[in-house]
Amino acid sequence: MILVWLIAILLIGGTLCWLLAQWNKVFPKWIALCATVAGLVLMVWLCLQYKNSGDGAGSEWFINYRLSWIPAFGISFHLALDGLSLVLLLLTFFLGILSVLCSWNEIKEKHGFYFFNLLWTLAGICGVFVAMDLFLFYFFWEVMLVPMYFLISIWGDTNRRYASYKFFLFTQAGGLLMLLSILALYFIHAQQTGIYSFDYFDLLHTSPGASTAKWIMMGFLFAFMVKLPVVPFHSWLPDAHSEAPTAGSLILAGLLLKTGAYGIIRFVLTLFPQQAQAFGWWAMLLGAIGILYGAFLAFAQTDLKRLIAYTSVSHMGFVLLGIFAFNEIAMQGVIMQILTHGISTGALFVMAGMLKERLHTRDINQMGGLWTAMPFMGGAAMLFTMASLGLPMLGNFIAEFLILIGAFSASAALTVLATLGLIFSACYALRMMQKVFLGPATVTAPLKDMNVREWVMMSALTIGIIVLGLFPQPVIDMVKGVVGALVD
Amino acid sequence: MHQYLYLIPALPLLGFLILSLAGKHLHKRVIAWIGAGTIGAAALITILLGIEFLQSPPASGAYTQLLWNWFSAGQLSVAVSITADALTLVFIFVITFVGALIHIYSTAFMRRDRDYARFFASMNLFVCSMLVLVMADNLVLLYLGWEGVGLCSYLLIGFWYETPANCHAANKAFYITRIGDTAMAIGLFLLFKELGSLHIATIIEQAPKHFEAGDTHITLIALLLLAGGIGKSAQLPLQTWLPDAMAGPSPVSALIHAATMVTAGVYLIARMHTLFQLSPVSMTVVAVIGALTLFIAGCSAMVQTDIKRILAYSTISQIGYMFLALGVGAWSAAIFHFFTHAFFKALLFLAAGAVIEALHHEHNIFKMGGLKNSMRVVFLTFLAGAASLAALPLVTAGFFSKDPILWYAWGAANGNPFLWILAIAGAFITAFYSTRLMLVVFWGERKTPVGDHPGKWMTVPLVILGIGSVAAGFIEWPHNLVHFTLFSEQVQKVLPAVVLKQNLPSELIFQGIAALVTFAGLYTGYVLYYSNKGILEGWRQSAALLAIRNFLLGGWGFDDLYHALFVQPFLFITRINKKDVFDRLYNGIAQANININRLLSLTQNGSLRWYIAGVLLGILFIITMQLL
Amino acid sequence: MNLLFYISSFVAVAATILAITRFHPVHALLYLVVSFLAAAMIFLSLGTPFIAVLEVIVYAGAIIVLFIFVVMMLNLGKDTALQEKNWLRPKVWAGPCLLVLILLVEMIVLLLNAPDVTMHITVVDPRKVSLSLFGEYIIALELVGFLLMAGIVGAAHIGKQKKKILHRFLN
Amino acid sequence: MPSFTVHTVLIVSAVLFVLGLIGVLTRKNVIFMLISVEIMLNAAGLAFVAAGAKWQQPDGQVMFLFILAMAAAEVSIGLALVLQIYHQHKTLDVENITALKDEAVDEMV
Repeated sequence: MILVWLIAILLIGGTLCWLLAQWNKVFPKWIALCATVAGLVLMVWLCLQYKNSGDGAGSEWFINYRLSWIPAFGISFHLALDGLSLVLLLLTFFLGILSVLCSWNEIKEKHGFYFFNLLWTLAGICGVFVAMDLFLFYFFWEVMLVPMYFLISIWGDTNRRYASYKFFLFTQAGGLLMLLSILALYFIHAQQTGIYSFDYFDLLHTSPGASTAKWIMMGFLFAFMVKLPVVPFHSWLPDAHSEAPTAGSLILAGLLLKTGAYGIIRFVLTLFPQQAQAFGWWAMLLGAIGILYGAFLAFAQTDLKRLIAYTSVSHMGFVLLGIFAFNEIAMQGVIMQILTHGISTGALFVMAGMLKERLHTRDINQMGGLWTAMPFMGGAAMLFTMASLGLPMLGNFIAEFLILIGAFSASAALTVLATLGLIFSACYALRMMQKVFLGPATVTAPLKDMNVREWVMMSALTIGIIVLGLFPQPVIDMVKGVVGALVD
Repeated sequence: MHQYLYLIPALPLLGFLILSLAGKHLHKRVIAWIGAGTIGAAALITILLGIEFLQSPPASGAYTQLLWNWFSAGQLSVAVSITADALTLVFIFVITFVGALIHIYSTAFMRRDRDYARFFASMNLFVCSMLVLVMADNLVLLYLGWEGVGLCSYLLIGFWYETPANCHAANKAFYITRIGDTAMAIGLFLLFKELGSLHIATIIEQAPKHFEAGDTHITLIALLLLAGGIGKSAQLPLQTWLPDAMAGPSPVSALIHAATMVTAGVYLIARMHTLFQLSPVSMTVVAVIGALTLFIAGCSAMVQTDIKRILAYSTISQIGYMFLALGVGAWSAAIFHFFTHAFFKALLFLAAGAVIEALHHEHNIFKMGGLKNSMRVVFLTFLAGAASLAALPLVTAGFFSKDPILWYAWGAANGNPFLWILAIAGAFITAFYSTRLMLVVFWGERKTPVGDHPGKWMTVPLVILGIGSVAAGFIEWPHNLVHFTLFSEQVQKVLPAVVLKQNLPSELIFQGIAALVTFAGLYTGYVLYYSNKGILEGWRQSAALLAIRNFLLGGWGFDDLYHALFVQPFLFITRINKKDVFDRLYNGIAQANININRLLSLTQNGSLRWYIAGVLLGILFIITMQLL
Repeated sequence: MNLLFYISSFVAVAATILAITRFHPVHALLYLVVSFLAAAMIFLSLGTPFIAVLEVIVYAGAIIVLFIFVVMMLNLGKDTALQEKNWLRPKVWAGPCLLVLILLVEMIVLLLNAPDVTMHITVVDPRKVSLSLFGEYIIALELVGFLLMAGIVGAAHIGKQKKKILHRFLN
Repeated sequence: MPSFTVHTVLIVSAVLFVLGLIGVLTRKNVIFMLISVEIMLNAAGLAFVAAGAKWQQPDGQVMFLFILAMAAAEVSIGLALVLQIYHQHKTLDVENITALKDEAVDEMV
């Protein structure tokens, strides 16, 4: 029941934001903040419970809640939680609070509808992470898509219409293929057992013929690879990320991309283990290409948010590489990468948002020497730039190191290729740092360093990334059961 | 004392945290005390620890402290655990002791800088990372320190970030070392795949059982680790970043780019000596790289005019000697050279910094001159450093450390006359450019008026280092002269002793040759730059010699080569693909849809007759299909 | 009955051809009346007197009268005839005619493919029709009621004289 | 004179239908087009009645009734439209009434 409440808090909070905005423009952001904070508190409480309940060693489901929804079609309202979902939900609410905070002053119009969309997107993401009925999963998949579309197309930057269309079309194309696959699986399952059910645990034991299974898996995989995104399906991401408002970029980079990774881990690997294994080498190749290609493109960009967006492409390449390496180390690295990328790239986007608020531009050629005026922001930027290029002590290093060392035993050549990405990541990260914060000061307008709200956000992110870098073991333990079950 | 081992890296870290978080609000004096004090305290602990180590060595040969379990997944289990054996202690001592002196020097040197706190924060972070690097008991933690020192090097080279050239130098240093680091990372992956552990002691123990000597895998691993070392230690072919790195403040050059960080490669190879010993090929590669580097960098040092660039090339060259020693299996000789080099090269950089500051940031040695009397302390200490660099026999530390390397380059089992010839040529060159530097800067007439003289906070560290440059050699004598080998006795608890060839000529002959060559170098320098300057004028007329000079001045053209070979293609690819070809693909699909729409909307022309005709055609089509 | 059918079929086709080829609207309408009356005869020959009566009353009566009203209201006379005369040249009608002829041929071929049956004419009286209409087709009948209602309302609304107001999309 | 067959009746209705179609396709004046549409509807009704007669069932006639109602509705609406068209465009020439023409979409990319 608690999972229902988690989602309901966000949905109700969002609706309230919309309704109460007519009374007072300040209401929505406070409601949104309260809703996300309440969610985080619930999540932390759940985490503690989970820890006490026997360290999550087994692959048991911690919470399993099931309610009949449309019994005629075998659709149930089935939510379940294990270590993996728990970790991701924690990230969701953490970044959720930050996304509310970073839109505090940025949004100038339609406050109510904005926070409605923000909270509903978050609700959709939460739903995706806990839904155990494929129909419900698809439902939440769409719930997170549509409000996001509005966030980009209403509050975005100048080229927002194009970006939002592109985002919608890409994701929707993937989503529809996934729907087809879900239906195919549903009918094959019904044919084999006579029971019509969308339930994950029922469908888990479906065994379509080898070639059919391959095609069904491709449908799922395509949807998730578009979302992740994997080169060559990444083209929506830079546009969406750079045009979205700050909170939109934060949620896109920090959470929406992770649903793709989650989908692959949760559905593709478990529903089609053999097929996924057969596809493994190619997926790893795509991952390695993504790492390099994203880095190359990031280096060339002059738009700060676009640059950061391409680094996401690069980092998500590691995720794909790790998932399809099929071993425990790499898989742990993937989950770590999901968390740390959410934090580090989220922080960079927040930073880009702060700079945009002050300078009214995203063009890095118009920046330079900002360290002098804003040493704290410069320091934070340096930290997250270093996180992004995988400096040890920070969480991203643990993730990338685990992924690479795990992937190495699966395919040495591809891993070497991917490791070259470390060099190119240094190239783009340092170029960004240099263009924005170093060099001669070009901006003459007086700039204020971070204010209290921004300081709180950045220090939360900083502490997060450092703690993950130095004490990653709790997270690793939390998902150990899930990962162990996957790899077997 | 050993239960406080963790304090050695923790104190600098504490300093870093205080300075980076609260540095803006602290008085400069407080900053100086925190910055230098933490390092000084660490040095003190190190010295006490060293005494304890000498008096009552631990049973296992090392102090180990487990701080916490970092992460463990699958087979891979990594702990944040620090250890200190003899080898590590040598490094810790240099890092903290020389580091503390440099910090003390910096408190005065940087006194006018706006970003005083940032400087000390970065320096403290560097010391902490470097200590983690040498104290790590597993390769992942070592890698953490390895990257950490890279970061600090980047931050400090680009300390005066408002000048684009400095940032460029900082980026260059980071990129190039990153290439080495990446190779090293791959080496770690391979090592883990083969041995299933990254714990150094386990590797050392398991490797001989797991690999046969000369195995391809072990060679690959050794070469990949070597690549990491090459990048960090600025050896051929990744040496080009170090001369540019002189853009940083002089104390930075002294600490990072002379005494400590650049010798991390030496440490890595010495630490993983078992792996290298198993692979003769990689040993040879190490030796050849060292020999070539020492020669090439030495040649470049001869013609530089920027005082710090001379020292930079000299550093590359001296590290080349260490690599050469490692490559021929003279492990303790390499470490000993590191030890003495840290003193005299740090001294030279600090003294150069004092000179530069006194002469209003003048770097060109030919605009200096005549400082012998006006800057007495600096002159004397610089002389001690330069003499040590030139390896003046018997009175300088440089001689005691360099001489065995020359000897082993021929005499060790892996040694070889060609290596020896390069090394001896290097010795000649070293003596030559040391003389040139001394004569041009301190003798002759005064060209630039002396500004402010260094204060006592700057001169005291210089004097201490000067004493070190002379006296540090006395703890290890060549066996054939005096039997006092304190240093190698200790280090050989960790590192194997050198294996000599059979039927060698007497070591004394080699020492004699080395001493002669050194004096020859000194004399040549004296003739060319002091007694008979006309010869040099004559040479300047020759176009061919000028071309050679410019070639050497540019560091043998490596920069241009890399620029054309790697940088330009990379920039070209990124520039042409800025708009992302895949984007074009998808936009093409969108455009095709628009075109189809345009085509189809032609049929929707508003004419009712057309619509009916369309219906008719449709009917015809359907019925025709029915008929066929 | 056979003869009646053939003759009335001939008349219907001929009158229709004439109706569609006239230039003057009133002429065309008059031929159309003939065509409808001939069709009524065909219905009679098929044994459906009720339909024949309806054909005469509704088609030949009401609908044609509506047409004539409109022609009169708009005063469509010589001008329209001239316009049509200038328009209807072989270049204009040859193409459509060809297409339509192909359609005709295909339809006939399709018809002839099916086995032929001689018509046995028995009169299906209106009673049976109405029983069916108010029995199984009751819903369709209701819908037709809606349709007529909509037609009346729509015609009344559209036919109203009003100022030239375009829909907002057409502006 | 031979008894007429189902084919004969259907061919007659096909011919009538086709003639109506020719009228719709070739004429320029809306009134003529409406007349032609009536011919086509009538022809369709004939086919229904013929089919009903063949099976001696009332359904064909029921259908004819529906067609009749539809034709009546269509004519009333159609003529009302003709009036409006005439008032607004001052012509009944279909070639001049092209408000449904599609405008090109604006560039998106």
